[in-house]
Amino acid sequence: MSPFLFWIFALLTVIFGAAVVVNRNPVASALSLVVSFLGLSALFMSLDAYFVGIIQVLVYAGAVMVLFLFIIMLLNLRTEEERRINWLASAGGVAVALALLIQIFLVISRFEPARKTFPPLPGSSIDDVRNIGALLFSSYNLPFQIVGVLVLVATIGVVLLSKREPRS
Amino acid sequence: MDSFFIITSLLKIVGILFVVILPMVSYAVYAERRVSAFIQDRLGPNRVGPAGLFQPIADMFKLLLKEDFTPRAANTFYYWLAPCLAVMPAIITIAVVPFGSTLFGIPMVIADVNVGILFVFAIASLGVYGIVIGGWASNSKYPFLGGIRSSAQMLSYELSLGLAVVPVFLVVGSLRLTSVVGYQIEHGWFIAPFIGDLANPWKWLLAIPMIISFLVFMIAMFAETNRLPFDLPEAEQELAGGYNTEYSSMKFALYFLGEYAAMITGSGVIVTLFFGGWHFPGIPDGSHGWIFGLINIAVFFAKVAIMIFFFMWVRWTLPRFRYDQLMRLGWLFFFEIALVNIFIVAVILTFARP
Amino acid sequence: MAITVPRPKLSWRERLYLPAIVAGLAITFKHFTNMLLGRTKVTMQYPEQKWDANLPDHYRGAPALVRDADGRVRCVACQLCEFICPPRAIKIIPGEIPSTDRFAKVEKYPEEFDIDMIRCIFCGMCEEVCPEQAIFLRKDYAITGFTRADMVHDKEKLLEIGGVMHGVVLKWNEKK
Amino acid sequence: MVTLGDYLLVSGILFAIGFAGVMLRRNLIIILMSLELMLNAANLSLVAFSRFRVGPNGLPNYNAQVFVFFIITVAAAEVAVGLAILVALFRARQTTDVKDISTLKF
Repeated sequence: MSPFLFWIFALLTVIFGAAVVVNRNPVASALSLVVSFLGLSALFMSLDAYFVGIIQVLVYAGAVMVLFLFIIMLLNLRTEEERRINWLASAGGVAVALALLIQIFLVISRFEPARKTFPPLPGSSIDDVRNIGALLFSSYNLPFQIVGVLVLVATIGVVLLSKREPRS
Repeated sequence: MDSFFIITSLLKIVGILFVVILPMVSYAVYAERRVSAFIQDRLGPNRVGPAGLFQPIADMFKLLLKEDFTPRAANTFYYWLAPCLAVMPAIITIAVVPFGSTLFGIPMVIADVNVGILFVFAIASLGVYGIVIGGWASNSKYPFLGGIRSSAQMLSYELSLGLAVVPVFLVVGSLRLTSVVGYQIEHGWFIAPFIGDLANPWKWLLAIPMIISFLVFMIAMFAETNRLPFDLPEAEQELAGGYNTEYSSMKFALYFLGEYAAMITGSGVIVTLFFGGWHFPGIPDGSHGWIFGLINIAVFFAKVAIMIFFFMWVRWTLPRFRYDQLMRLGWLFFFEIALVNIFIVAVILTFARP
Repeated sequence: MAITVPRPKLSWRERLYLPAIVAGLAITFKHFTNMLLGRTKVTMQYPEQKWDANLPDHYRGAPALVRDADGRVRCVACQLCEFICPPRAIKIIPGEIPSTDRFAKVEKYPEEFDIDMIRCIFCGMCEEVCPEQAIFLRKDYAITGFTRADMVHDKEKLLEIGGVMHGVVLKWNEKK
Repeated sequence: MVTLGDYLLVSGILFAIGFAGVMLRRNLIIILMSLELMLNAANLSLVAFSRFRVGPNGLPNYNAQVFVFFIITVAAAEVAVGLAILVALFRARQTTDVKDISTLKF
C-alpha cells in the first residue's frame, strides 16, 4: 500500500477517533466512531488482513454501532448541556493521557524493528480466511468454544438485564 | 497494479454503474409501477413515450424541479448526509459480484476479493445508517419511529442473512464469489440440481437444504432491503412514509434510488449464490469469443431482472407483517432454521462430498 | 364496552403460512398474466375515450344561462339562485331595464352574472330554484383554467355554454 | 515506505485518545465508545505485528489475527452487556452520567 493512502486512512482514523471524545452530541460521537472504524478497517486491509478488516466493518460498523445508535436514540440522549467543567479534573485527565502518549512515543522510538518496513508476501492473493479458519479450529479450538459460551452467557445476561420487571 | 488494470477497473466501474445499474434503477421504479398496476388490473404509467417508457425521465425532472425543503427543526448536516449514506452502500456492494465471465480476457468483476460475501454483508449493513440518521435528523415523530424500527429490524435479520449462506460456502469451500459461480458451473446450480451431472445422488440430497437456505436468504433479503412484507421502516399506512416523510425533491429521490439499488444488488447476490451467476447451460463463457462474453453478462442481468420481478410480485401480494411478528419470525424461526440447515449440510458433507 | 374477539385456532398447516402465500402469489400472477394477454377489462382511457355520448339527460354538469327564442337572456336577476347556492358560487349584479325597452315590464336583468367554478359543486339547486328556467346544468364537466380568474364564468361565457332554449315562458308573453 | 513504527504510532495515538475519552467524559455511552476505541487500537498493533512477522512459509503470522478475532467477539459481547446495563440504569435513574450514579445502592 502506498504511503499516501496509509496516511490518509491513518489521519481519518485518528481525527474521527478524537471527534468521538470531543463531540458533545452522542449521535455525532457514534457516527465519528463509525468513520474511525472504517478507516481502521482500511488500515487492516493495507496489512493484507482482509478477513479481519471486513469483520471489523461487519461487526463494529454494521452491528455494534447500530446498537449504540439505537440505544442513544431510544434513550433520547440529547446534546449534553454545558455543565460546569471541572478544570482541574479535566487537566488531570488530559495530562495522564498525554503522559501515556509520550510513553508510547518513547517506546516506539526505542523499539528497533519499528523502523523496518514490512517484508513482502509471496503472492498477492493469499487466502487469509482459510488460514485463520484452520488456525481457529485447530490450535485455538478450546478458546473458540469458550468464546462461544461467553457470547451465550452475554446473550442471556442482556435478555435478563433488559427485561422489564413486571409491575406488581 | 499496472495502469492497464486501473483503466480496465475504472471502465468496469463506470460501465456497470452508469450504463447498467442507474438505468436499471430508474426502470425498476417504472417496472414496479407497471407490475403493481398489472397485478391490480390497472394499466400503470403509459403516457410518456411508447408504453410509458420515458416515465423515468419525466419522474427525474419532476423530482429535480421540486422544492428542496429542509424542516426548520431538522439537524441540517445529518439531514443532508443521510440520503447519501442510503445510496452509497447499495451501489458499492455490486463491486464484488461477478456479473459476467470474461470480455476480451478481462474478468467481469470489479474486485474479486477473497472475502466476497463478507464484503457484501459488511457494506449492506452500513445501509441502515442512512435510514436511522435520516429518521433521527428529521426531528419528527414518524421518521424517528421508522429509523428506530429499521435499526432493530436490520440487526435481527442480518443474522439469518449471514447464517443462511453458510451452507453454500461449506459446499464451495471459499468465500470468493467467483469460486461460487465456478462451482455451480461445474456441479450445477445450487437450487436446480437438474443442471449439470444428473447421476450424482448427493447433489439431489444437497438441493433440499440449499432450497431452505435460499428461502431464508431471500426472506432476510426482503427485510434487509425494506421490501414489502417487511417494510416497517416506511410503512405508509402507519408511519406516513416512515423515515423519508420529511424528505422532498432529490433527497427523497436518493432514498428511492438507494432502495432500488439495494434491491438490484441483492438480486445480484442471490443470483450469484443460488442461480449460477452468469452461467446458463449450453452457453460457453467469454473465452470462446467476445459475443459469448456479452451474452453471459446479458444472462446475468436477465436473471437479476427475473429476481426483481419476483421481489415486486411478492410486494404486491403479501400484506405487511406486524412489528412483533417480524421480530418473532426473525429470531425464533429463521435463525433456528438457518442453524439447523448448516448442521444438515455439514452432516451431508461429512458422509460424502458430491 | 370492549369486545374481545377470539382469535381462530390455526392448524399447523395454516400456521406454516406457506400454502397461503403460494396461493396468494398464484392469484396475483394470474391477474398479471391476464393483463399481459389483454384478457382483463381495464378502465376507460379518459382523454382519448369519453363517455359523452352516453351522458343521461339529467346529467348535472356546468351551469349555464340560456336565451329564449328571441335571443333575450331569460334571467331576470331575481337572485334566487344566488341565495340558494350552497357554496355561494353565484354572484349577480342586477340592472334595470329602461321603460322604453320592449321588455320593460320585466324590470330587471343581470348586469353581471358570475359563477365561480372553483366553488360550484354541481348540485343543480340553481336550476331547480329558477322561476324563469334561465339557468340549466349542461353536460360539460371538464372545466379547466390556468388561473383562478379563468375559472370564474362570467355572463358571456355562461350564455355561450347555454345557447338558446326554445319554448314558451309566460312571463314575456305580451298578452298576459 | 510505511514502517511498522507508523502503524504502532497510529495505534498508540488511538489508544491515547480512547484513554483520554474514558478519563474525561462522564457520559457512560461515550465511555463505552472510548473503550471500543482502545480495543481497536490494540487490534491494529496486533495485525501490524502479524503482518511484520512473516513465517517460514512466507505467510503472515495468523495467530495474532486469531486474537483480533477473539477481541472483536468479546468486545461485541461486552458492548451488548454494557448497553443493557446502561438501559437498565437509565430506566432506574434517567441519567447516563457517571457522576450521578456514584452511590453504590439504588
